[in-house]
Amino acid sequence: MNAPANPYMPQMAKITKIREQTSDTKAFEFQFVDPKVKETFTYEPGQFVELSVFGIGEAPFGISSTPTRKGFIELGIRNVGNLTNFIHQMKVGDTVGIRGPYGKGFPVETLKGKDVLIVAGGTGMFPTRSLINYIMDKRKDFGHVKILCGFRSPQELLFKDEFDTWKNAPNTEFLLSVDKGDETWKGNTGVITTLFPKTTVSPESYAVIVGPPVMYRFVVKELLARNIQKHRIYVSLERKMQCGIGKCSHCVIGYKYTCIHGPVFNYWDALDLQEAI
Amino acid sequence: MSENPNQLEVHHITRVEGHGRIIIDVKDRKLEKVELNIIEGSRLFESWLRGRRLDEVPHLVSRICAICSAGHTAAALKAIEDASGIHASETAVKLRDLATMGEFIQSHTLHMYCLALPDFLGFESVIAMAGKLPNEVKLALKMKKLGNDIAQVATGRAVNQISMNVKGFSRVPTKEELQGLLAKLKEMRPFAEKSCDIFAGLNYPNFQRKTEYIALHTPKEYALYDGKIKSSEGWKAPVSEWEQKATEQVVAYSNAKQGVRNGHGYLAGPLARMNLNQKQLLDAAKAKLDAGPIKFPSYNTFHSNYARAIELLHCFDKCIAIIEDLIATGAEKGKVDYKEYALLAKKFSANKGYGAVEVPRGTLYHSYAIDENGIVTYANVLTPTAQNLRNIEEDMVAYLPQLMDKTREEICHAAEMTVRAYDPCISCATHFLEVEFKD
Amino acid sequence: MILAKISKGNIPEFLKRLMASYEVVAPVEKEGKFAFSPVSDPAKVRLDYDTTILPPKQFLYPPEEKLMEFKRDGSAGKETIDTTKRVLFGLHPCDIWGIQILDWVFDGKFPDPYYRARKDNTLIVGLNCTSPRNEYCFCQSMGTYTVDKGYDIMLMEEGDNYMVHIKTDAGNQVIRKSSDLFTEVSAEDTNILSKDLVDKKMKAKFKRKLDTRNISELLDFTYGSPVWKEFGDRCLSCGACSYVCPDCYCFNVKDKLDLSLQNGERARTWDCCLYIDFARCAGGHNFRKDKATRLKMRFFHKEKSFVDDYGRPACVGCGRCIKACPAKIDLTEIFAKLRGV
Amino acid sequence: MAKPKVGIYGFTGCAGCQLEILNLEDILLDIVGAIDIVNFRMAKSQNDDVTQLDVAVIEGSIVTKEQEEEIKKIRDKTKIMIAVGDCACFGGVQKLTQFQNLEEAKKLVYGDVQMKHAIASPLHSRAIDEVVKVDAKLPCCPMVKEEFVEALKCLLAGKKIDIKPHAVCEECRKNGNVCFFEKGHVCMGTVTLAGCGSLCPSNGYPCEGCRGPVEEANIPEQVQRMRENGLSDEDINRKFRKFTSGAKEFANALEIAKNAQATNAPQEAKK
Repeated sequence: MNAPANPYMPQMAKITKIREQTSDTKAFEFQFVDPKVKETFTYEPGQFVELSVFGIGEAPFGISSTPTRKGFIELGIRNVGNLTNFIHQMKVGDTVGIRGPYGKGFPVETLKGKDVLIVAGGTGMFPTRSLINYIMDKRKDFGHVKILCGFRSPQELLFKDEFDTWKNAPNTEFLLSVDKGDETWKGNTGVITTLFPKTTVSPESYAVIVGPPVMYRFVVKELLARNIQKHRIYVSLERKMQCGIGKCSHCVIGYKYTCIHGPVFNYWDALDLQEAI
Repeated sequence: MSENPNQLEVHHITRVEGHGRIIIDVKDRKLEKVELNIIEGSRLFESWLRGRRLDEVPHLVSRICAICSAGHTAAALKAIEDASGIHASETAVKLRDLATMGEFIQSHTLHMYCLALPDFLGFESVIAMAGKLPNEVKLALKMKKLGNDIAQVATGRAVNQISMNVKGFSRVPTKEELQGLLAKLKEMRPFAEKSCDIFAGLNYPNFQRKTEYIALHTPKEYALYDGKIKSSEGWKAPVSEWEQKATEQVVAYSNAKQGVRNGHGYLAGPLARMNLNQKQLLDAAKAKLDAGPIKFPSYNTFHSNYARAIELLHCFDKCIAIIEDLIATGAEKGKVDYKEYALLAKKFSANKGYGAVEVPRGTLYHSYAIDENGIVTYANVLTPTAQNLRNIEEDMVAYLPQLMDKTREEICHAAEMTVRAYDPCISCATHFLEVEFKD
Repeated sequence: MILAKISKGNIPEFLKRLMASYEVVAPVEKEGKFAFSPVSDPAKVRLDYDTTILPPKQFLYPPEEKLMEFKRDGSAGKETIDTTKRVLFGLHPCDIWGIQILDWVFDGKFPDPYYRARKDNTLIVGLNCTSPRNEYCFCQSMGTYTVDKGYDIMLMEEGDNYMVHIKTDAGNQVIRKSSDLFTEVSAEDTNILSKDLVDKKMKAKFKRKLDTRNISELLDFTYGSPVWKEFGDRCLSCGACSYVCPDCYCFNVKDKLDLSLQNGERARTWDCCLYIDFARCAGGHNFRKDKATRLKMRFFHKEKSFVDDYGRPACVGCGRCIKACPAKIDLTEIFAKLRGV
Repeated sequence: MAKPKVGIYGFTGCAGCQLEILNLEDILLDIVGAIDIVNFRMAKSQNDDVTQLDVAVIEGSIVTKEQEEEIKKIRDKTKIMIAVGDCACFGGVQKLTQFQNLEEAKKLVYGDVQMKHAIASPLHSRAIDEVVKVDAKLPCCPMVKEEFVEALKCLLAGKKIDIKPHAVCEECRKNGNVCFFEKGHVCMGTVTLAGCGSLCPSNGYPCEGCRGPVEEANIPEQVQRMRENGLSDEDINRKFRKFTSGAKEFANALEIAKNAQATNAPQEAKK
């Protein structure tokens, strides 16, 4: 959708698949009704769309599918409010409105040929999955890839059916932790930073961090301790992006619009935003 | 219905405003006793009004009753201005008059079509009636809305007035707004006329009981906004004497401020006004009355409904006259800047004042005393429903024995209909009044 | 023709002719103050106004605006665009500047079709200022005392006449249609005008000032200043400053349904970054919980973000926010305190 | 989909909120079509006290023992309970007795007659949520009928009722009114929840606070402004304690201002 006449008008899309993830999270696959849009819609990993249910409202969601796989987009949606509650009750075949993609995604061109460290906490998995699968589909274009994932509990793992694929991919390391395990849990237990001692991170790596607000500070500390320079760290920030196109101002952090200057920020730039992290 | 086979009880009187209960004692198909219990909680207005500043009073007392909030505001304003020596401009008085007329139109239409007519035509409610008589119901709703629109344009809000204040109005209607009302009034007027015919043709119960009828009266016009107190017993009194006239027998009855005179109830409201003031009706209403089958004075309480229809037409023509006058002379003169009634630090001479207006259900009396800082030291309000309560009971005592061969449901329905004929405004009555007949 | 002259006495007739083909919005008196309002009676127009309660932005970006109508049957929404032909008459230079700044925001990478359609259908008639209009103006500090573009016609007061600078073809056309009301400008007029322009500018005396040098940097340095809490404690979070600002444009979007629940509309309404729920998310997390942070945010956005992105603050020095604040918060005072003066 | 079952109840108040429902003349028949009104004593004769309710709309405050029992019964059979108007949301003007000696107040009005349905001592008029759980509140005196319709539509559509936590100033400014503070008067709009459309200021009268305090109302600043405008403590209390004296922020405004001053004073001294 290149610069449509009216950027506020959503394109209609149908739900084509729903995958339950956790008790309050589902991944929805959508296909645009207009065949032309379906064919031409493309995006970068890390970008987001605005999803509408007419009469209920509109909200931003990071795209969790990869643009390397065409014909549909997938959004991970956690049931936290009015709109998401409504979407959670929808079924395959129901129609929603989607507009976008918006914002700056992960710097895939910069990452090409580099070692990449991806740190994803909780629903931070949604946009990072897009990047992970993008790299998987273009595996040769990237160096060593290390994926660190953290979730609150074994019940809250997202996209766990894909973990094996990632683990088994060439030149890829996949580490997983939960804050609190249970009797069935055999993996690592503890906050995401407890994974750092279990691996080595090259100072030449580029890092991508996405997770809840509290996570950034601790993860960044680990990275800086491993001599990764600030400008090689990327974070994706979540705010209340309402219009998605740099006007309504709900997502402004410091003095930048998350929706057009982000949501993916270079850590060096994000530092300057004072209230960002 | 109660457990006692001899006692019929209407738990909640419906299609009235507020909560009331009727208890009818019957023994061997003979009526022993009728009680009208008011079960609405009290609000003690007259207690906490003490200590308020006088310019706050109109807004506070408008909350006594939503249906006649403009009437309460007007009566309070008159009493306060009487006490404080503040004078409202002529235009402000016209606007107040207009606001209360709007209230008459909305209240009478609501009562006639939504609360009373379903009784006469055998419907459970106006909602049920809407299925069979959609056009009449739609027109009635439109007429009710017009009444609200008039009050809203005149005072900022149909329920609980805003701009109607001491000395004048904080906002006055624009010429365009007034012209808009005028057009609507003229458009709806045929239905107001038709309403007279509809309510002339209803099958009213044949029930006659003469009582004392009391209303405001002035030879100049059909008294609604202003006048002296007049009784069908022949006496007249200025409004400043209302506290003596209206509450004479209170102590003997041990019921606070119930409308009792010389040991019997009296009637206030449309029937009283029609019986006393029909000569002053505007031409069209008078002509309708002359041509119709029902004549006044009438001693049939149920004819109150017809009286309302005639008053409705009168109010239409009165509104049209006021609005045409306001358009010609300008409403602007009724406006008073807020600082003129934000009476901070202003000095008054301590005084007591009285005000009365006719509201849809009868004469409404207010009185206040203020101190030199304009702080209320005494407040007293008498609403028409309170005045009518005794008379309602007496009506039931006289009427229900005729029906003792009917079913319990029919008796109860008749009792409820009798109460409804007064269009009682129970929350209105309860701000100061607690009626206790029997446990 | 780029210059013309009209006598003050001819202005009502000019307005009347404009009304034939446009909705004319001009300053009128309201409770002793002034407001831009659609007018039908030229006699009501008050070109001697000081400033208006609300800026003219409401006619390009209304407080509440329908974006689209929709049905809930899976069909696409239908956009609703207002193309009323309108004249904004008698705008002071600061307000014309204000509109230009709004243009930057609403155009950009994703042009806003609602704003654009209104703007394209609006003719702007300016009215120059020759001295501060009231005690709140500080437009000299903001460089918005004069304006060189963003209008179609500029009226410049000169004795009993207005010298008329015709900036655009659209402006030229409306003047040509009423050419009998305008006269040619003499060499003497242009002489007076060019002298006066400079002269009056120099004469203007502004008591209220805002030092804008390095304002973006200043905010970086004073991020942790106690000044923010001092003023934040006073802030009532009422939003008055934003709504009266020519350059505040935050909005909120809301869907409304009719009683059938089958049809509805999506509308946007003005919003304000000082409200407690402005940065509160669906999950309940609030990125700016306390008043001081929100107040600071407002100035960061207007005086830093805009300087970095567009080279100047989103403030035109009209002084409306100072006048409107019930807590008497004055931004010139805040910035003076931040600078420690 | 079955029509939701709705009951409309009035407790102690002026019946203005129920009347406002009847004042929705233009859409009244549509509303009646969209919902199943099983109980509405003010408008209907046949009222059902048994059916389980999807929505109960409550007007008026709880004053008597009987009412307390009745509201509990209604709560038990209701999924969503909405309090409408200031009486239901805050206890109403009748809550003003809280600043008086209740027994003396009763005596003043009724004399020595013992009233069966008088305000139950020692309690004063109570808001509905002082007695039972309330799911949503639509304050204002009377309730704003447009807001009521919006709330009804939200419930029908399965949406949360969304009342923005903004001050009346929001609407007042949008309406282009001249601020009362600018004119040298005091207005309660700065600390009062918006939603009425700034009805009073738009009609030339300062806001009287009838929608109750806005979230995190800046009471100390408001009190300060009132003092600067020449209001005495009595005047200030009269402004705060009017239609929503049931709200703690308004009932205790002077105290809140005093406490804030006390907390700020040591900081001032340090500077």
